[in-house]
Amino acid sequence: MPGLEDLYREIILDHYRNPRNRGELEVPPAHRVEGFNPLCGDEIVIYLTVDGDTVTDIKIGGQGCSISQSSASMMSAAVKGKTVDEVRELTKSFKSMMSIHEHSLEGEDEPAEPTAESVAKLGDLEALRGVVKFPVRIKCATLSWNTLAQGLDEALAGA
Amino acid sequence: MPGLEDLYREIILDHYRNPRNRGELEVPPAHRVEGFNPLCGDEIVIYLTVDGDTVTDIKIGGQGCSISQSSASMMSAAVKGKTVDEVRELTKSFKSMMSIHEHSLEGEDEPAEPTAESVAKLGDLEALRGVVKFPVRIKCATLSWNTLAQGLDEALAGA
Amino acid sequence: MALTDTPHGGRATDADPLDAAAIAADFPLLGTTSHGRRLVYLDSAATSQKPTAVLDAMDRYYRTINANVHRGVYDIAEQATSAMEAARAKVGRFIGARSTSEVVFTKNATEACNLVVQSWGRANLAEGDVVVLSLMEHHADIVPWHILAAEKGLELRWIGVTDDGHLDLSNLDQLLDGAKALGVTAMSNVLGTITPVADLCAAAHAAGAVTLIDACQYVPHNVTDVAAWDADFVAFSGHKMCGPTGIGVLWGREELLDAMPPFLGGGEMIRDVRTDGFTVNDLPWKFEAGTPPIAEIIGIGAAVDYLEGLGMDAVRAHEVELTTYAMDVLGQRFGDRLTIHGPADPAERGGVLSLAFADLHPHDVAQVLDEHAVCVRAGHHCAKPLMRHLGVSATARASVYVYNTPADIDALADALDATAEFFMV
Amino acid sequence: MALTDTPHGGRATDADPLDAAAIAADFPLLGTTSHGRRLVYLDSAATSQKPTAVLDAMDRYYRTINANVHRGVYDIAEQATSAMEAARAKVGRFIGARSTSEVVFTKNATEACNLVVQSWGRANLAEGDVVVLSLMEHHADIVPWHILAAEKGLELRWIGVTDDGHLDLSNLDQLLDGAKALGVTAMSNVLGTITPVADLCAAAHAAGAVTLIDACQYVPHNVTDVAAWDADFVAFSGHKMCGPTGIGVLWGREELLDAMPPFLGGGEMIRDVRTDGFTVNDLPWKFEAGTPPIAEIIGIGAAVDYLEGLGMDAVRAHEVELTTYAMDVLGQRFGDRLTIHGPADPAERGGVLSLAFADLHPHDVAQVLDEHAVCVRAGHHCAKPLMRHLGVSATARASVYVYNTPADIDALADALDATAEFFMV
Ligand SMILES: Cc1ncc(COP(=O)(O)O)c(C=O)c1O
Ligand SMILES: Cc1ncc(COP(=O)(O)O)c(C=O)c1O
Repeated sequence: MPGLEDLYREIILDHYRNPRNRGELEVPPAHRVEGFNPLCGDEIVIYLTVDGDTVTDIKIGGQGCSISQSSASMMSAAVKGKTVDEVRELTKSFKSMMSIHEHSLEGEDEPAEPTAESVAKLGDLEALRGVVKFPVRIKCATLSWNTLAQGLDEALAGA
Repeated sequence: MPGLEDLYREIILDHYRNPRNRGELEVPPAHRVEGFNPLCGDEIVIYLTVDGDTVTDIKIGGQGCSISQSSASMMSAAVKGKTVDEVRELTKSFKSMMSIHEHSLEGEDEPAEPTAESVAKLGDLEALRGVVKFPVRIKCATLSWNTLAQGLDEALAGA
Repeated sequence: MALTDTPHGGRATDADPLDAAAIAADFPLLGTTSHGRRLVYLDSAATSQKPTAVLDAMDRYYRTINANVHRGVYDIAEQATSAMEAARAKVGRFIGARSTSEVVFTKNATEACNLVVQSWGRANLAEGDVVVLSLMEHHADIVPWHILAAEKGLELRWIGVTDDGHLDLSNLDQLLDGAKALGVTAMSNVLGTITPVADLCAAAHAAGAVTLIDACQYVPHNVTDVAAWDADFVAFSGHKMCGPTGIGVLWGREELLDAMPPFLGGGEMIRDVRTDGFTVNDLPWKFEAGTPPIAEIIGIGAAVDYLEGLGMDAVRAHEVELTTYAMDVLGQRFGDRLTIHGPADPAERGGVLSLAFADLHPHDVAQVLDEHAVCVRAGHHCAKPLMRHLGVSATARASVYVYNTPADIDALADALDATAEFFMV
Repeated sequence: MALTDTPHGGRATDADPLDAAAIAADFPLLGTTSHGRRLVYLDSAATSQKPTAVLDAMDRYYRTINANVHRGVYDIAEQATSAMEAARAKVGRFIGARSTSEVVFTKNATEACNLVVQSWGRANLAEGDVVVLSLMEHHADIVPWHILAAEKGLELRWIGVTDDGHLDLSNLDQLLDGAKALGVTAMSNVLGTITPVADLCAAAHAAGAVTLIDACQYVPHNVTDVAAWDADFVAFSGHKMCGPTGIGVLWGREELLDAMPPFLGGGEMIRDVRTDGFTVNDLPWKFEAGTPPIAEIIGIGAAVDYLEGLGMDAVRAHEVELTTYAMDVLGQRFGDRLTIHGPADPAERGGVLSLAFADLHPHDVAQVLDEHAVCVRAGHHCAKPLMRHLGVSATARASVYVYNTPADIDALADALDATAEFFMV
């Protein structure tokens, strides 16, 4: 039986208590996107500046539990300065770590274990691996990533 | 456990094989009314002539099981020539014999046993008493009576 | 027909891969008596009996993990949620769905049909638009369209039925010309007719019409593949496939479901609610308002497990065998006095036998059959347009499933003999 | 408060007429463990646990009289039909209905609300018409109105909430002025607030508005009398009152139900169907399309029997006692670190305690509580407008029922202590 320590790693609580990149950006030039966890009420607001093919700035608002907040904080630190392609790659690695299979009934046995290489790229985010053992909390951890993906699509479409 | 003989009395099968007052009446002066048993598909058509306060003629059409057909046949014989008030009284006695409580939750213990007097008035119809032990068939037995009641209301309202 | 390995061993044969007598032991009700005789259940087209495995799965939910789903972080709520979503995946795989997003749980097949008509139909149909239905349809695939037709001014066109009990497709192109939707059954609950669903879907799509397939009688008895059909919407019920009451399924093509407005509003189906409006949740929850029938979803999942254990190919082979036997026996014993509506070839139909016996009313026949502990259904079977087409107000319908044996058919024949004797016909 | 005779004897007291510890033995799940400890279930506002009597009643149906209703003349079909209709009468009497015609079974309370909005609302409301709701409403009594409002162009007005957790009725007459409908909860699932339903109905009727009462949280915990309320529609669910999932109830005033167009179309709800239209069946079946949730209806009937065995006055008295105890204990042990939303007086509320603890997020609180086998729900409780009003995104909600004891409250308090320790707050 997984214990609370698997979920609430020290680094997670640190990001929760001291969130990185908290705040707002001026819109425009930044793009603003909102996300909701329909189950628990968590809300996130992401401000995103995409310059050329690079995420040059990001700020996070909204409220939520320690998992959603720390995940957003770690995400903001991880993607800032990265290219859009790198961010998308990272998103994929993160979701794969979260065992997200996108409801498919065909390829259920496909999504392979994340490679050592992709895990390495996750850095601090790897601390969230324990969330997988608490299925209800997976949505907390992925809220910011899904919202980011939507924001990127919108920002690029608007550009 | 009630047996088939309680349901299919000789007199019932007789009315089924030799239905009384089968046919149609010219509309107008007669009034035509249709009834359906939504469960089993039985259909009845009643043609009704009401002259002053008397049911002077009645004819029966439609198709149905032995219970619904014999009940309609007996009913036609019982009400022909009776006043509207007498027909309504008879309808009440018959339904009371069928334990119809009109869905009321308040007076559930009220509908007293039908009196000897009211049963006496039922005559042949008394043969249908056995139907009560076959709850699903009660609707077969009462279809013609409910349709008659509706027809009387319509005929009188139209007059 | 392929031989499958049945867990029941014993009396399966080349022609009939199921050992129905052994299977019957899995169904508690089939061990009971009625009027002092062994109960013979021949009304599975109305609702099937339930195996112990299904009842136990629901009981286990209530006794060990009963909690509301999608909401609690505590252990039993998490277990209830994953049990429910695992059942969704099972049901999806059972019918060839590509994704659980396409599997919407409703309270019965009727609600599933109404969902399509009210959500897709109200959003996509306008005055004068044509919807094609068949005369074989169950009321569940007629009345919702009537309601919308009255609201919108739609035109309903009807595919007829041939004398040998098939859909009359001779004028299909004409009927579909300009049509926006086709609602058609995959198997008639009165005639047993199995319809050419893939062809119908192809013709409908060629005409630009969306298809709603009523698979209530098909899914419990056949291998179903919604992708091979190329259908748009498919509706069926749990209670006819060894599952509990209170659960139905709407499978829908994801692009269509995605574009549709919500049906019922409330909890579960929302992403956000404000005083001035709301946004909808992802599929499939967008169409599942309120606390879902959790135990029932787990129950239909267990029913799928049970049926897959038997093998749907084997289920079909068994029913063809038994239907052949029944048509032979009844034909031999009653000759002209008995008519079986629908296709004469068991390969073209399911095990639903709508009988006309002598001049007796089906209600009276069923009553005497009951006295002999043989359960058949008498009535219009919620298919009144078909009844009118057949020129009858009702039929006495005997229908078989995995647990029925030739002995059950013999009991039916004996009871019909007794019926003839009782009414002296 | 009247002392009732409980069949459980033992530790009932003057103040608390129920012996909850003995009652808990009727509920199989409450004898289980979680994370190695006795499971403490404090989420009955989401769904209640089910007593053996209810599970057995459903099992008995499936094992001995499983058959489709209203259609078969054979014995078990007849028994199934009368068991189902007897349950309808029980439920009707339980809430003070005058007639079974007024008791419509739905799949849950949410469907009941949608039925009213889609059938009564669509037929009776037009552009610019006003519907009054309260900020305390559950999404089930909001989203259906949003859907119709968007379709028709209705105006929604909102009854506010006071700082002490009551409805703000100071401007009620203004809000109701010209209103056609009032949708309001009888008891908040977040604040526990019991609202003055009879007064609200009187005010609504004086203004010419029809009332829909969401009694989901009220019926399971109080003596309900729809006639004394003088309500027009009342909705509630089986699964919150010791009954199964998959069953809800809409009670409606007969004249209104009679005049309303049908909601879902299909079998059961029709009198006749032709290719060119249909006519509807009598109440209540007019609103029950398709095979009903038969086992679930029998289950809610058994739940009513169970609750009446305890006595609803006693149930209420027990919950007031336990709520008082909980508010005292939590107040003493956590002081300012803990806020309980809603009315401070247990007499004005039900046993629903929405907690804000230190600065911790409710999700995190509930996670640690789970580790201590204490089941509470964290989230917006399908009441997002109320959450926004309270200025929070979620609460941790502990809710009690007939089987909860002071020991359960102590376990909650201990687990909260452990939570504070874990997060070092
Ligand atoms: C106050 C209130 N109204 C409505 C509902 C909806 O009930 P259901 O989900 O059973 O439809 C609930 C419970 O979820 C509730 O607490
Ligand atoms: C062909 C067909 N369609 C639809 C239905 C409706 O199913 P349900 O009553 O479970 O909604 C039935 C069964 O009653 C059926 O046989």
